[in-house]
Amino acid sequence: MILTPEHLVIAPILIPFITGVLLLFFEDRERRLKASASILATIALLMVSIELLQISHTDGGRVVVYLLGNWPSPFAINLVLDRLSAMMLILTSVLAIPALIFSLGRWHRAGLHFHTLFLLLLMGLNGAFLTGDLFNLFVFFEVMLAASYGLALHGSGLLRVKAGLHYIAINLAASLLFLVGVSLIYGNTGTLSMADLAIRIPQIAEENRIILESGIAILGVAFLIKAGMWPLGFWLPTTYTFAPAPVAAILTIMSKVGIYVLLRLSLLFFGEEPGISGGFGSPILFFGGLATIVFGIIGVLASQALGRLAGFSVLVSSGTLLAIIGLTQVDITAAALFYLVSSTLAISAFFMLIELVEREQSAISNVLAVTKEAFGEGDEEEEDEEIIGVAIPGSIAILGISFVACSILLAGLPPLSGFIAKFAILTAILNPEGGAISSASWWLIALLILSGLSALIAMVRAGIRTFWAPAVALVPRVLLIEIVPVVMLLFMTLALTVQAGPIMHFMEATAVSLHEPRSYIEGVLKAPPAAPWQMETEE
Amino acid sequence: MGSVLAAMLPANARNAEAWLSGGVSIAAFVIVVCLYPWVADGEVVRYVIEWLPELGLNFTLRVDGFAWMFSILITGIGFLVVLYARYYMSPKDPVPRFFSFLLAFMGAMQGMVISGNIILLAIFWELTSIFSFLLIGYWHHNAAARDGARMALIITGIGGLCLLVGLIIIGYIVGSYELDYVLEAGDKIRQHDLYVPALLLILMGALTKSAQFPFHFWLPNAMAAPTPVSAYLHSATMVKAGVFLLARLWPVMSGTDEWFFIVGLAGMSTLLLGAYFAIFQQDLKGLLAYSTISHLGLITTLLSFGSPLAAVAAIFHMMNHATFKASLFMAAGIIDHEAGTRDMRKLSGLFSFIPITATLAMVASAAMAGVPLLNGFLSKEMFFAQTLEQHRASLLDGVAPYVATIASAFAVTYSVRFIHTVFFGSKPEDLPREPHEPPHWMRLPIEFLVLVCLIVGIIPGLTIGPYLHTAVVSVLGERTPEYNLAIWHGINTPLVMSVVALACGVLFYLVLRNYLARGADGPPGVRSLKGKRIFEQLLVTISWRWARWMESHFGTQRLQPQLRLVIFIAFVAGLWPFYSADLHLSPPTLTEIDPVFAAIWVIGIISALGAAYQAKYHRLAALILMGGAGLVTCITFVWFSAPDLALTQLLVEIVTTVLILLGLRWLPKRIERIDNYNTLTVRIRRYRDFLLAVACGGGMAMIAYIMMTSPLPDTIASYFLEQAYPKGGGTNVVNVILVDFRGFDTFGEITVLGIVALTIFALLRRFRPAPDSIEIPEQQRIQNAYDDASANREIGETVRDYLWVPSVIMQWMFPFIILLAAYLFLRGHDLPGGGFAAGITMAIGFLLLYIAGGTRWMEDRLHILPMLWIGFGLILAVFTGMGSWLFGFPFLTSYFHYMEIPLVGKVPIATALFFDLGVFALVVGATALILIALAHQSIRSHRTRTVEITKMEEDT
Amino acid sequence: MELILSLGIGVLVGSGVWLLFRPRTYQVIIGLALLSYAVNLFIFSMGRLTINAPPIVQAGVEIDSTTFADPVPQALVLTAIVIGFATTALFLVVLLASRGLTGTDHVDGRETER
Amino acid sequence: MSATILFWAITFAQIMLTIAMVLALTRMIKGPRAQDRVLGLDTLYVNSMLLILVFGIRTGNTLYFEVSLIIGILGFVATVALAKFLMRGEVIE
Amino acid sequence: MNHVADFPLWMAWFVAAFLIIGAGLTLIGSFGLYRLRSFYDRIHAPTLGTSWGTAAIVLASIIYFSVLQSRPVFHEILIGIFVTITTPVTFMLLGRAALYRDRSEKNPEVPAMDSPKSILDELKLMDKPESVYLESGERE
Amino acid sequence: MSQLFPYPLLIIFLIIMWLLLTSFSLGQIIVGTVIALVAAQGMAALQPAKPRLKRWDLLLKLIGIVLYDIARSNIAVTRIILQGNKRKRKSGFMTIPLNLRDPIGLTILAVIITSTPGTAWLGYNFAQGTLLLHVFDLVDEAVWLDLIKNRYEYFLLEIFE
Ligand code: NA
Ligand code: NA
Repeated sequence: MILTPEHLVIAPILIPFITGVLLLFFEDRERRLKASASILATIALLMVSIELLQISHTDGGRVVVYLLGNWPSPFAINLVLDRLSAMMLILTSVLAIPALIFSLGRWHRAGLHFHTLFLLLLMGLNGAFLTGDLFNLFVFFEVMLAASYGLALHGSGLLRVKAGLHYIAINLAASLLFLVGVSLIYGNTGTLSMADLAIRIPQIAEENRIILESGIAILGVAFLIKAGMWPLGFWLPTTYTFAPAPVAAILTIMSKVGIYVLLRLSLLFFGEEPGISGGFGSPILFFGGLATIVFGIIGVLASQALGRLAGFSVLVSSGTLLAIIGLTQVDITAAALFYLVSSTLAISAFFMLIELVEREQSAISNVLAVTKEAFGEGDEEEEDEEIIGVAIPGSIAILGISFVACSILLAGLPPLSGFIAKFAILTAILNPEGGAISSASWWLIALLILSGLSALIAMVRAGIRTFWAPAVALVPRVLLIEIVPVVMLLFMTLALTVQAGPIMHFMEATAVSLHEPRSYIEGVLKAPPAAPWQMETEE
Repeated sequence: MGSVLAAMLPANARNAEAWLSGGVSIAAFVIVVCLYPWVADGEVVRYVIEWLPELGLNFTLRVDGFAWMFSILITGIGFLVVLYARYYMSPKDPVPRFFSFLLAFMGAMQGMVISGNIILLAIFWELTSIFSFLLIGYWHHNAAARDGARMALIITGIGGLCLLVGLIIIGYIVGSYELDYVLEAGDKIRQHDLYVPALLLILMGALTKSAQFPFHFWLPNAMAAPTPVSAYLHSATMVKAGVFLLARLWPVMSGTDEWFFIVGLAGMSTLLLGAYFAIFQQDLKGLLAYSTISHLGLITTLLSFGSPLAAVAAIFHMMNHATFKASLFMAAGIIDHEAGTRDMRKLSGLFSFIPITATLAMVASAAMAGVPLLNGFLSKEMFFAQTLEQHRASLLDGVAPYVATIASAFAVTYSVRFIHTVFFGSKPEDLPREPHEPPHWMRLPIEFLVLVCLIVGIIPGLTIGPYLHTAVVSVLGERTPEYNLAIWHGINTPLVMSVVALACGVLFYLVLRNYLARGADGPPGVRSLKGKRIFEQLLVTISWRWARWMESHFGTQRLQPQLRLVIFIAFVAGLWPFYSADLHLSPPTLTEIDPVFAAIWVIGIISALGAAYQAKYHRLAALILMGGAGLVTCITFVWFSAPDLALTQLLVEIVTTVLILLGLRWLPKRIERIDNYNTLTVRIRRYRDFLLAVACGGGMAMIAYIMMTSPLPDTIASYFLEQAYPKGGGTNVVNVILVDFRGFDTFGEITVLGIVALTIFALLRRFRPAPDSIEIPEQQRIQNAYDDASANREIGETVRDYLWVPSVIMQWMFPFIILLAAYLFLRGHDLPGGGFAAGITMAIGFLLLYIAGGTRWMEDRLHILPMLWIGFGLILAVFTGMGSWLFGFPFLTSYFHYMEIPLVGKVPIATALFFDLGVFALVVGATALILIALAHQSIRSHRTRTVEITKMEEDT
Repeated sequence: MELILSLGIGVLVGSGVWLLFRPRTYQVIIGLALLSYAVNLFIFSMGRLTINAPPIVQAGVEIDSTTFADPVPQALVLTAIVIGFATTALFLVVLLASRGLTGTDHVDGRETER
Repeated sequence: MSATILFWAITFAQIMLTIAMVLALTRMIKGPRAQDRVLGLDTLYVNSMLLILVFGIRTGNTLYFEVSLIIGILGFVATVALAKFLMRGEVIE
Repeated sequence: MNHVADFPLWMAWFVAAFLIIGAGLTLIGSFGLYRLRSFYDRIHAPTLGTSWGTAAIVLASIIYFSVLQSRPVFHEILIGIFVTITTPVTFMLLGRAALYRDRSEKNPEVPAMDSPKSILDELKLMDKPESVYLESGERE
Repeated sequence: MSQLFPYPLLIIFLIIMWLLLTSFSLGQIIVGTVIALVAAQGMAALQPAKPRLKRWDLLLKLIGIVLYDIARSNIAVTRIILQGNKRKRKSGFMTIPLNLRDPIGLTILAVIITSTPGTAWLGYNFAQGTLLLHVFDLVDEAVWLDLIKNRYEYFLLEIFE
């Protein structure tokens, strides 16, 4: 077998896929096996992603192209590895491992096929990050969404199903918009490869431009729905609140997929050429982002349940990123990437923490109770091995510290990475390339400050209510394997802080290559197919 | 230096903790002291670690005289507080947490003063806010502590965030965040356009932190903290951070009108109000808190003047205030500890119980009042002198001396009150505890601090002089003025002011004495106007009521508005480009209109409209009409050369219809005349929806029309058409695209189908029908009842009669359907068909058997095991794709070859066929799984019903 | 023909959108089905309309690609049909689950007054 | 000549079949009972099948045959399901 | 229609005739479906299309393609066979369902169930108003 | 052998269908046979009653008769539909007792009756062996009874029992 390093590019898609499918051949009660298989798979995924990151970061940034089916560009569906996709891959697996470990506490027993669905979600995410083909992106979006539907409904229960129904309905509408947008783009340009599109879009004839833009705008709406832009993102907090905690933790990166795609496509399609379509839609992204931040702030403040608070934090994070993409400026993009990583880790940890904290008192346990009384046949498995949470000594302290850490991260206070991210963004905004700081930027700054403040107020309020106010100290019954993931993620943010220098250096490089997509385009279009068949197989 | 930060090691034992903390702070203190030789020479000790060089954020520590002086205060008083706290804290308190927070706070504070990078400074600044929050809220079972902590954090947090922005602006102006550069760039900063915003933001930070009016109210509420915390935070550290920053940036920011007016106004009002409020406090710590506010106002006022001498005075007063206030807080703590209350209305005559503490407290409060021979006097004299100077020639300047004198008088009043009320007068009655002197070690810190007050007050030049000078030089540099720390400057205006203040102060006390002894807490007149309450209400209003209101008005949790928005925005987005530019259209290329096709679309349109119209009350009709629209879609595909699509559309159509029918059984009955309400709002909403629907339809029609009539660009399709056979080995280009050119899409697509099947299966395992649909359908009830009532019939005969003949045909169709599936599958690569169509066909075959025979009958004979089909299909597809690795080609590279099979002839063997086989298996499995899982719900509900009936019978 | 088809697509979209806004889950699912017809036709129409030229080539014959219907949109539609089928099925089951748990077939899981 | 004959015959047949489809649709719309609508749908299926067959003749292309065949073999499944639903309230028991 | 340029004339007549007959029968059948007044009458009409309507068009197709491709093409016969086999299933099931529904509503135009006569009356009484919906039209 | 070829007639039909769908060539016969065998195995799993054909010749004759009858009734029904309300017509239900019990035989009868315009099979009472028929033009019940009993059922009884 001749496996060149290039084949590694597809590994992030195939590893979870194969593992997930193989797990189908085993009974669901063989949990130990399923759990270890999926954990191993995610660890492998992490290792592969790290390797890919190194590959992408060598020689001043390599673009590795994988031509599926060995067809030449732009006819083949291609996978493209560059710094950005490698980074997103790592982020995915970094989130996946803790979420998976967390789920072993109880969630993976709450319904069927948890591990398969989880792994296929990872496949969808990784595919979406890697693919260089617009329609293939749709397909991976659907893989990802389908798995997320399954996981968001995992364990069933009244609230979850109600939220799931909305989630699915809206995303189905979004998928239809996606299709309309893609087909309009194809109908105007005759191609689907993103790199090829980047070449063809600036050359499009004047009379077709309007309708092409119309298509791109509709496509953009689809992504904005995923990213949760106001007023398209009302579904998001509800869905995330009622999804099982480990699922919500991994879903935090799903809202970032929309951002990722917007970032990639907007810079690829309109970035370099300042032609007629140049800067298309940036103001909308910017002001939409601002509106989203405002709404996120409102929601954060208005949330009583921690889960909703976290859900709105996702919106704040999305809004910030959208607004920043709308600014289209290299160093802000770099800061945004850092922020993306940091906020994703933080919110992810927070979702898991919330369940631990609220386990004793809240609706989530009711949801579990509802699922327990599910009716009909084949429910025997629910009864086996009731795991009793142990009140570990000091668990409350760890939870408390974790909560403080999450608050600090969300509010963007030092010393964790939330601060570095916010600082980087502010620095970048306040040092614009053109010289003068636009009044729009001041709005963004004000909102950034306000968002930190609102997170602070809301988190303090919630934290006091949860940890300080109860007359009887609450000692949630949590398992070690449920605390460890949270702490892992928080340590990750600490590491981000400590290693801020090199990481920011990487982000800068990523942002620069994003803003100058020539190497991406050429990398894809000039990628040579492997030597033809006859050479090796002719008898 | 790092050791200061690293000292946060929580242990368990109280003593061990105290020792550890004490050790750490004394070690830090020693380190700081050791640095003096360098600092004294005017050198700056630096320690740099690169952290985030891209953004100019480095871990730079920088000790100059000013920082050194503060470090001494922080570590020194820190040590004393630890010592004090060791005895103060109850053995039942979880002290490890306390000490670890305290140390962490100390570290943060220390870090702040020695930061050499203004961003680093902001970081430590925020850390002090966070740790002070934890310290203030240490007794969190107490609601006051929680509120106080929260308020402190929120106020200082707001300030901190503003400060950060302000500092970033400074960094932008200067081009560096390094303090050294910043300090050199004073002129540049003051002349920059962004000076005012930066100043405002930085002042936001500084003034909130040092509790300046109007942000002062958090400080008294922070008194709910344990007294050591108060002593530490409100004397030497937390609140000093604000004035520290003002002093730190004084060289670069001060000297402008804006600076003077903002800082001065804040300082003077704080000075006056704080002192005034302090008089009327009944809580000892409250009194001290307001006095702290007032003294900070004094420092701020000094800094606002912008004159070097004033700065010297400010720095000097920072030190003095730290010493006497720390000792006073500790004394108050002892009183509280011993007497069990801090209410001055209850306390009196304690002198006889705790004479030593009382003496110490008296000296300290004398310093606070500015009595000569104590350190407080010195800096106050300097302050008076400065207020007399004209700085900006304004009203503010004019009133400054009066304000100073009045405030000073107030200070005397509250100091006298403190002493007199607590220690003198009649013996206390009904005290919670019998007071006596505390352990000596607990008193020691106070003794030490009071001693310092005395020594500095008496021989300032010899004691504090050099150190103060070092600090002053490091702040002012070349602008360091001549100043004299002597006690006696002769009889001059400041002295007169002092005397007046002293006299008036005592007088005030005498006048107010009786009122105070009885009065309520808080100053008269504005008692009801509590900052705290205003703040809380503001916070609740904005952050809760308004937020909730806005969330419900700018957001929604209902699905319909969300979908409306999605569609509306998509509509606007799609049409926006048309609006913003003129539409040039190439001349349409049209195909000739065929009336037959037009008539077919009349059918399609009517079906669609009918389905839309009937979907509420006539679900079955809507489903049937939807089928009509699907059929028209299918014919359209046929018409325009897409046989594959037509096949697939048709098959999917059939399955979908059955699927929805399977689901229809569980939906509630809907009766038109009962719930057809028709109010005005409903009609308006319908009208709006209708308009939007029409608009969307029109928009899509327009875009579709424009697209269809404009020429096709040069597409990738020509490559596929040309290479499908030579390189893909198939003549059906669509199929070759699906399994080869773009096989990866198909790979993802079957994954979606598989996932959905799994999800449906999992969800239906937990399915619970609504109570009103749990019963068997009415038809079956009636028919069974009929069978039951007929003498010669058994239950179930009706259905047997019903299906007897048709099921024979349906069963015998099964092999033919298998053959059809095989046919569609095998020809797919060359002609319309393929794995997907074949798979659905096969699944329909299974479905038909289920309909014909029922679930039990079917499953007694054929076990389909859909899960294995799914797994097998997916694995086959992926392994086929990976097969190409064996030859070094990318995933899904296909290989085809014509194989000569005896008798059969040339047969194309394409790997794509195996891939397609995977597709086939997956589709069969997934579709069957979905259908069967839904069908099984009926049996399950039968079973549940039986169980329920049995239960009921048992009960009766 | 273009006019007819685009009108057809328009009506399908209009009906689908109208149903999408309705409060009953069943209406929504019918609406989604109609919309997916419309979208499939729309994608298909991006290859423009060609009568009697299915993209099925003759083995071993030189191809003039302009004489065939564009196969790419057809392939895309096939994928879209499958995915649409899958998601419709899923939505159906979720609406059934919602109906079972909430007792109503309202999209919000509860009857709203007004 | 034969081309003309065929052309007109095919056109005529197509028109008749389309009218037949419209009539079937009318039954689907009008009802009045569910069974009438189902009957209308079934008729619509058969009519479309024939229409596609005629379309195949018109284009001289056999590629559309399978669509007709599928309607012929499997088109009844939907109708069967509908009928059974009417009779028993459940498609699969 | 270039591909039929050299189509034998008499064959063309055959094809045309079968086409017209088939389409005509189908049209008449659908017309009957549209026009006849009771369901039980209507159920007869579409059989025109499924019997000789289909058969004629299938024959037309067979002849046409056999001539066109100069070889016997018979596969259309499968359509005829399967339509013949499957149509009865639908009509039987549908007719019986309609009968049930009419009977349960005591429609006087249909023969009542064999025995016992009164059973349905009792059921009607037993059944709460919810069965009203059956009368209003659909079981939905 | 009977396990491999459970339903020889069915297999033959399947092979013929395969050949009709593809082409008459040796290769396709082989492929078709393989597929037919698989399909027949699928059928065998359902364990249906095995039909026993006794009289081939009669079956063919019956088919001929039926085709003729269908053509005739096509014309009849066409006429009725086109005439509209001008002619007095009475449609109605009738119950016919049957002797035929073989499921395949009954099925064929059902196919015949339903395929013939003018008659509709509405129900079959298994216990009593009665068939409920709807007749489009029920002028004389006896004619129809005769048609069903003596023309179709007779043949079918001969063929299958
Ligand atoms: Na009975
Ligand atoms: Na008939």
